Amino acid sequence: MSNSMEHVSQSRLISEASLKERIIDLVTKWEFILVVLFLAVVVYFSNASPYFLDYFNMMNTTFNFMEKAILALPMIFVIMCGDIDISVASIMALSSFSMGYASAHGASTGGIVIIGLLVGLLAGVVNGLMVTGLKIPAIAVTLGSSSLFRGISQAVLEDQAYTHYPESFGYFGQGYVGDSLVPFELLLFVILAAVMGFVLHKTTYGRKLFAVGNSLTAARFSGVPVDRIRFFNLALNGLFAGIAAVLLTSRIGSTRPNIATGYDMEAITLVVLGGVSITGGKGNIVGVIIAVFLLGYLKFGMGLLNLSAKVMIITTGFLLIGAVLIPELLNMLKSWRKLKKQQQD
Amino acid sequence: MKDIVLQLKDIAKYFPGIKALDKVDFTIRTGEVHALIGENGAGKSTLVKIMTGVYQPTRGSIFRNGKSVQFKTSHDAQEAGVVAIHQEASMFSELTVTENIFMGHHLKKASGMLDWKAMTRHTADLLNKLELDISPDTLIKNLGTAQRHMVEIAKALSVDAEVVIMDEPTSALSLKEVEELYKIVRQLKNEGKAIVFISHKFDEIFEICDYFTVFRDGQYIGEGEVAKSSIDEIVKMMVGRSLNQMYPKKEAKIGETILDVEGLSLPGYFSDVSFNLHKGEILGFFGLVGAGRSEVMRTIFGIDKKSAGKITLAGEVLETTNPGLAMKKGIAYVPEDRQEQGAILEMSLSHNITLPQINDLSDFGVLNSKREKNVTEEFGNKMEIKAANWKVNANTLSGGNQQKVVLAKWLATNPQILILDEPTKGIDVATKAAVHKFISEMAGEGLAVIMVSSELPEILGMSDRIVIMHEGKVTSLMNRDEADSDKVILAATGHGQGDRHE
Amino acid sequence: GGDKAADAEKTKIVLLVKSLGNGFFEAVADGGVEAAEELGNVESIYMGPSSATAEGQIEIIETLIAQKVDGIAISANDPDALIPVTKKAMKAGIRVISFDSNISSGGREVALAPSDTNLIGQQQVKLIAELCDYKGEIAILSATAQATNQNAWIAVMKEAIKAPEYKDMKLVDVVYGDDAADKSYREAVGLFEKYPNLAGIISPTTVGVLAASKAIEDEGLKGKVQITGLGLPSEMQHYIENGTCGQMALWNPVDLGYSSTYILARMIAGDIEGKAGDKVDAGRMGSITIGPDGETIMGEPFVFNKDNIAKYASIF
Amino acid sequence: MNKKLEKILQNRELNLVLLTAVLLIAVTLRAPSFLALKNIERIVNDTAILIMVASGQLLVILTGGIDLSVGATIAFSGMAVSMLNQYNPSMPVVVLILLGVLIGTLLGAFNGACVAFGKVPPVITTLGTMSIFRGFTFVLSKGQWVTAHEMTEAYMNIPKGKMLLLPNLTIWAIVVFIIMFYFIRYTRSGREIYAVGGNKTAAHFVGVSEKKVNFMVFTIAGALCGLAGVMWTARYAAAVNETALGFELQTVAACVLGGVSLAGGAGTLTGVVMGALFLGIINNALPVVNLSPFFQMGIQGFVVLAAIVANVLMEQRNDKKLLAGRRR
Ligand SMILES: Nc1ncnc2c1ncn2[C@@H]1O[C@H](COP(=O)(O)OP(=O)(O)OP(=O)(O)O)[C@@H](O)[C@H]1O
Ligand SMILES: Nc1ncnc2c1ncn2[C@@H]1O[C@H](COP(=O)(O)OP(=O)(O)OP(=O)(O)O)[C@@H](O)[C@H]1O
Ligand SMILES: [Mg+2]
Ligand SMILES: [Mg+2]
Repeated sequence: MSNSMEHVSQSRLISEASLKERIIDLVTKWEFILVVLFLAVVVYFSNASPYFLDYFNMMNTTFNFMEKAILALPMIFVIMCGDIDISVASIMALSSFSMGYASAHGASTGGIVIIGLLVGLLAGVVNGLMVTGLKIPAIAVTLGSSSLFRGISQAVLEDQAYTHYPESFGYFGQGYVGDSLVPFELLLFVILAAVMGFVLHKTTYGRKLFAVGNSLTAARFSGVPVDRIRFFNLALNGLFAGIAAVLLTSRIGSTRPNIATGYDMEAITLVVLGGVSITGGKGNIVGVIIAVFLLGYLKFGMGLLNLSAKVMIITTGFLLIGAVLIPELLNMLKSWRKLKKQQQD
Repeated sequence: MKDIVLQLKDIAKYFPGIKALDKVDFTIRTGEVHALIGENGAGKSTLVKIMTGVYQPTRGSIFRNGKSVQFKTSHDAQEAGVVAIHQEASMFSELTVTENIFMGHHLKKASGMLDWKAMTRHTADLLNKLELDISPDTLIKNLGTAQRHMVEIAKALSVDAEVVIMDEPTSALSLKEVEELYKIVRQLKNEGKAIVFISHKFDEIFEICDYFTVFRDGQYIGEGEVAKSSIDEIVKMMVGRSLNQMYPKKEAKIGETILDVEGLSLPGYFSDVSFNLHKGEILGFFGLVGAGRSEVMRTIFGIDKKSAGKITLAGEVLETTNPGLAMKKGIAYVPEDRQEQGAILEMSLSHNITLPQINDLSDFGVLNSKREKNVTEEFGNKMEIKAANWKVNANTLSGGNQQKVVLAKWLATNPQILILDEPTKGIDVATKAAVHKFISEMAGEGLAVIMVSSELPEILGMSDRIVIMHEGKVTSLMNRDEADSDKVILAATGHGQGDRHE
Repeated sequence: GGDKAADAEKTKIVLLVKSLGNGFFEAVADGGVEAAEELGNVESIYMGPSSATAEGQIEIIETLIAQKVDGIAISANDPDALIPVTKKAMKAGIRVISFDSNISSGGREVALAPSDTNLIGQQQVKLIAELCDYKGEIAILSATAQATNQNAWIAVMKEAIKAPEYKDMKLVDVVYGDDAADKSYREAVGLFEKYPNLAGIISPTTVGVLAASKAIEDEGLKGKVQITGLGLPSEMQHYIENGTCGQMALWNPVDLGYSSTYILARMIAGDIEGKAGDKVDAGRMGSITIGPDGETIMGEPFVFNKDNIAKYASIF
Repeated sequence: MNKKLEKILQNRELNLVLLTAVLLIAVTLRAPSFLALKNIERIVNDTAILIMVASGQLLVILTGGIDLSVGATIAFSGMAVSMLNQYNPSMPVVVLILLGVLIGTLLGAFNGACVAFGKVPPVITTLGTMSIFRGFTFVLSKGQWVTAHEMTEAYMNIPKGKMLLLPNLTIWAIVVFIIMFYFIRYTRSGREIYAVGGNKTAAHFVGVSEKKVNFMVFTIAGALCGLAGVMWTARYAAAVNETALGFELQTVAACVLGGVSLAGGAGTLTGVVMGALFLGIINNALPVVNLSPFFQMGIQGFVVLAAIVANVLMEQRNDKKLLAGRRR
C-alpha cells in the first residue's frame, strides 16, 4: 500500500474512535454547549413569557445587539492574531461625530455614510500603523488611542449634539428589508458574517491568521507577512467600527461624544464567549454567531421578565465563565475516561 | 556489578490516541554513563519526563535505591536526586543566568529571604567550571543558542543530584562546548553518579557511554555494553535493519552562479560576508556556535535587514527583501529552532506543511483542500513522518518528527535555493541518512543548497565547498578535496588562514 | 379610576431611570409604588440600565415594546438619542412621558420637569450668593459634559449671575467630574489650586456636591469655600450638619415618581389626552396642569439646611 | 549615573523618569504652582490607591494574565465594609480593614480558582467577575449609598490622618510597596511568578506549579483590591455602586507605562509605581492647567500614547546601542 496511511498509521495507534466516543467528543465541543445553552434560553423564556416566541419581537430585538455583533466579526481576526483592540467604541464615536459634522454641513446620506466608513477605517489604520510600525503591543496602543479618538469628538463637540440627519439616513439603523419584518441591520450582519466566516475558514488569509496566532515567529519564517496581516486586521476593525457607527447613529438619530460607551467590552465578550482563544490561534466564526444570539436573546428574555439590569450582568458574567468552565470540566472527564479505557486494553 | 540507583519497571505512558511507552524496563547504575538509544518518536524523552516527575506514568513503578517511589512533580524527583536537561528549550529568557539556574530551588538565608549573593557566587563558579565567559547577571535573551544550552547544563549541575539525565545535550553545542561537556560527564561518573545520555550521534555514544538501552516504537528492545557492540549492531536494534551509507554525497554537475553575496553586514552579528553559490552545489557553512551563520542566512532570507552589502540572485540585485519575496524568488530557509521558528506547534501537520506555499495551493485566495492533501501526503511520506494522521497537531510529535515536518514544509515549495540551518539536529540515524540522500539527490537535480551545520562529519561529507566563519567574519573558503577536519576547525576558531578560493 | 372593568390584567407603568444604584432614583421608585397602590389597578415597574447610557435605555425600551406595557416614564440619558425608539413605542400604542431629565419634543407626550429650568438655575446662584455674602469667585462642578439637564441649568446660571445684585460675584470656571467620586474630588481640588480666592462651588449633581464637600473638608477650607448644589438629603446630611455645606436644594424624588405614575395612569385610562391645558388629578400632589408642548413643572426645588435636613434625610 | 542606581532602575524605568520630568516641566510652564511641595505630596497621596492596586495587577500580568475585575472588587469590598461600619459603628477600624482585605481575598481567590483549577483564561474569568462582583455590590447595597453621615469618624480617618509628616494613605501605599517589593524579590513564590509568565514548560520542568502561582496572584491582587476598597470609600466618604468604575484600565495603563510586558515574565514593581505616578500627574494636572475641560480626554489619551511611543522608541535605540557595542 503506497498511500498516506503507510507511515501515518502505526502498530501502537489506538483503534478508531467508537460511536460513543464520538458522541462524547461532540458533546464537549464548545459550539455544542453554546447551542444547548441557546436552546435552553429559548425554551425557558418561551414558557416564562408569552411575548418571547413572537416573530416580530424576535426580529425586532436584534436591533439591540447587531452593532455589537458586527464589531465582533473583525475582532475575531484581531484576537485570533493575539492582539486586542479596546478602541472600537471610541472609533465609533469619532466616526459618528464626523458623520454628524458632515450632515450639519449639508452632506447627503451617501456622503455621510462614506465619511463614517472612511473615518473608521482611518482610525483603524492609525492603530495598525502604531502597532506594526512602532512595534507597540495593541492593547497599549488602543488603551491610549481610545481616549484620543473619543477625546477629539469631545473637544470639538463639547456639550453639544448633532441631531439633524437626513430622513433617508434613518434606514440603516431603523429600516426593514422590503416589506418583511427583517431589520436591515440583521441582514447586513448575516451578509458580513458570511463573508468574514468565509475569509476565516476558507481562504489563505484565514489560514495565515491561524498561523500568526499560534506562532508569530514561525509564521514569519514561513513567509507569512505577519505585520501586514496584523495591520490589515486593525484597519478592518476600524472599518467595521465605522459600519457599526453608521448603524447606531442612524438608529438613534443623533451624535454625542459619549455614544457607544462600553461597546468594545461587549464585542470582546461576544468573541471570547464564542470560543475564540484570547491568546490567539483558536476560534470559529460559528461559535461567535451563536454567542451573539445566545446573549442577545438571553437579555431579551430577561428584559421581558422585567429582571433588573444588575441581575442580567450577573448572569452574563456567570455565563461567560460557565461557557468555558463546563466544556473544560467535560474535557477533563473525557481524557480521564479515555486513558482509563486504554489502560484496560 | 555497580549499584542500581534508579529502576523503572513495566512503565507505560499513554497519550490520547497513542501509546508512547509500553511495557518498558530501564535500569540505571552508579558510576555509569548509560546511553538511551532509539529512533525519533521511540519514547526516549517521554521516559525522561516520567523519571523526572514531569509526566505521571499510566502504569508501572519506579524504584529509587530499591524503594518504590512516586514523583508527583519534578520537585519530588529533584529531592530524590534525579535531574534532567530536557530536550525542549526550557529557559526563562527575560531572567538572568543566575535566576535560570536556581529557579525551583533558590537558596535562602537563615531569615528565609532569598540569598542572591550566594546564588550569584554559585553561578559564577558553575560558569567557570564550564569555561563559559558570561556574567551571572546576563539576561538569557542576550545569549546565543549554545550559551543557553550550556546554562541548562549548569542548571542541572547546580543540584547535587545522583542521577543526571541529558536529553540530546549536544544538539545545539559546537566542538568546544561538546568537549567541555564530555569532561563534565566523565567527572560526574568518577564522582559515582549515574548519567543517562540521549543522543543520535554514534561517535558521542562510543566516546563516553558505557552501557546502552535501545527502544523502538515505545518498547524496550535490548541493552548491552557499548564496548562490546558495534554501530551496526545497535542500528539494527534501533531500526530493525542495517544502514549502509551515512553521507551518500553524489557527484553533481555544478552549474552557473545563482546567488552572489557581497560585503553583507549586520552590525552586532556579522560583517563583510561574501560568497557565491552555484546550481547543483552544496555549500557547507561551518563555524562555532555564535559565529553568526544563522544571522547571515536569516538576512538573505529577509528576516533581518542588512545594513550594507549586495545580494544578487540569478543576476538580479535584491534591494530589500522579506521572507515572502525571498520565497517568490525561489529561496527556502529551514531555520535552526524548530520549536520557535520552524513548526507551528498548535497547527495540524497538513497545515504546517502547506503554509509556505498556501497562496499557490489556492484558487484566487480560496483554499483548495484537495491540492493541500496531495502536497501533504507527497512530502509527508517522503520524509517518513510518524504521526497518527495528518490532522494531529505538530506538538504531539517527537522532536525528530517535528524536524521532519519542517523539512517537508520547505521541500514542498520546490525551491531553487535551499538553505538548511542545522538540518539534522535531533534527527535519528536512519532519517539522517534519508535526509542526506535527499539533499544530495536534490542537488543532483540542479538545486543549490546551503547547509549550515555544526557537525563536522556532516559538513565534510556533504559539502562541495565549505565556508568557515568566525565571530561574524568569513575566515576561510575550502573546496571539498582540500578540506580536512584539522584545517576546518583551525579556521573556525579564528586561527589558521585557509586559502580563499572563488 | 380603575374600577370600570374587572380585568385581571393590571395597567403596567414603567419608571425607566438613568441607571440603577442611585439613591435619587430609588426614591423615585418608591413614589411610583405609592401611586400605584393608590390607583389600585396599576403595576409599577422600576427599570434602568446598569450604567447610565442612552444605548442601555434603548435596549430596555425595545423589550418594553415587545411585552406591550401600557406606559413608560423616562428620565433620559440623552434627550435626542431616545427619540426614534420612543416614537416606535408610541406607534405601538404605549404612552410615553419623560421626567426629571427630559426627552426633546417629539419623543414623548408629556415632559415632567421637576422644576422650571430657569428657577433651578437662578435658585442655585442665589443659594451660593447667600452663602458667600454676594461676593467672590464662583465655579461650577457638573456631572458629565453630556448631561443635558445639567447643561441647561449651567446656561441659566451663567445668565443669572449677570444680575446687578451679583455684580461682585464672578463665575470663573465650569468643570466636569463625570459623576465619579474620585474625578469630582480631583476637579474640586484642582479648583482650589487654580483659584486661591475661590469663594464658592455650585455642584448641581448629587455625586459632585458630595465629593466637593469632602474635598473642602479635607483641605481645611470649611468656611472659606462655600458649597451648594443639588443633593440628596440622606447623602448630604453629614456635611450640612457640620456646616461644610450651608444649604442646598432638591425637589422631592418621591413626588416625581408619584406624579409621573399618576400622569401616565390618567393618560392610559383616557381621562386626559396629554395635551397642553389638560389638568391632571394627581392624588396628593393636587392638580397638575400640562403646559405648552407637553412641558409640565412639578414645583419649586426645596431648600435644605441645618434645620430641616434630619427630617428629610430619613425620607430620601 | 551611579552604577547601582542604574541597576535598580532598568532602562525602561530611566526612560520613564525622563518622560515624567518632561511632563512635569510642561505642566509647570502652564501652571507654575504645580511643582509646590504640598501639591506633590497631594499627587502622591492621590495616586496611593492606584499604586496598591496596580502592584496587584502587576503580579497577574507577570503570569501572562490580566485582572479586569479590580474595579468591581474594590466596589464590592468597599461597599461591604462601609455597610459593616454603618450597622456596627462600634467595630474597630483594624477589624474593618482586615475584613476588607479578607473580602477582597475571597473575591480574588474566586478568580484564581477559575483560572487555576477551572482552566478558564484570565481575561474571560475577570471579564465575567467584573460584571458579577459589580452586580453583587448592587444586590448587597440594594442600590443605596453609604455616605459620610453613616460612617464613623474613625473609619473616615483611616486614610486621612498624618504620621511622620506623610498622609496615612501615602504611608499605606509605601508599606504595600515595601511588602510587595520584598515578596517579589526575596521569596520563592515571588520568583515563581516570573517563571510561570516567562515559560510555562520550563516552569513545569523545574517543579513550579502553574496552578499554585495563578491562584496566588489573583488572590493577592484581590487582597490589595480589598484594602483599596476600604481606602477608597473612607477617603471619599462614600460607598457607591459605581466606585472605581473603569479603574482596571488605569491599573493596566500604569503597568504598560511602567514597562511590564503584557505577554508575562518581564516587569518590575518600581516601573509600575512610576507608571502610576505618571498617570497621577496627568490626572492631577489636567484640572489645573488652563484648558477647556472638553480637551481633557483627548489630551490624556495623547499624552499616554506619546509616552508609550517615546518609551518604546528610546528602548529600541538602547537595544541597538547594546548590540552595536557587543561585537566590535
Ligand atoms: N504531549 C503529547 N501528546 C501526545 N503524544 C505525545 C506527546 N508527547 C509525545 N507524544 C508521542 O509520544 C511518542 C514518543 O515521543 P518522545 O518525544 O518521547 O520521542 P523521542 O524518543 O524523544 O524522539 P526524538 O528522538 O525525536 O526526540 C511520539 O510518538 C510522540 O508523538
Ligand atoms: N558576544 C556575544 N555576546 C552575547 N551574545 C552573543 C555574542 N555573539 C553572539 N551572540 C548571540 O549569538 C547568536 C549568534 O549566533 P548564531 O546562532 O547566529 O550563530 P551560528 O553561527 O548560527 O550558530 P548555530 O547556528 O550553530 O547556533 C545571536 O543570537 C546572539 O544573540
Ligand atoms: Mg526526544
Ligand atoms: Mg545558528
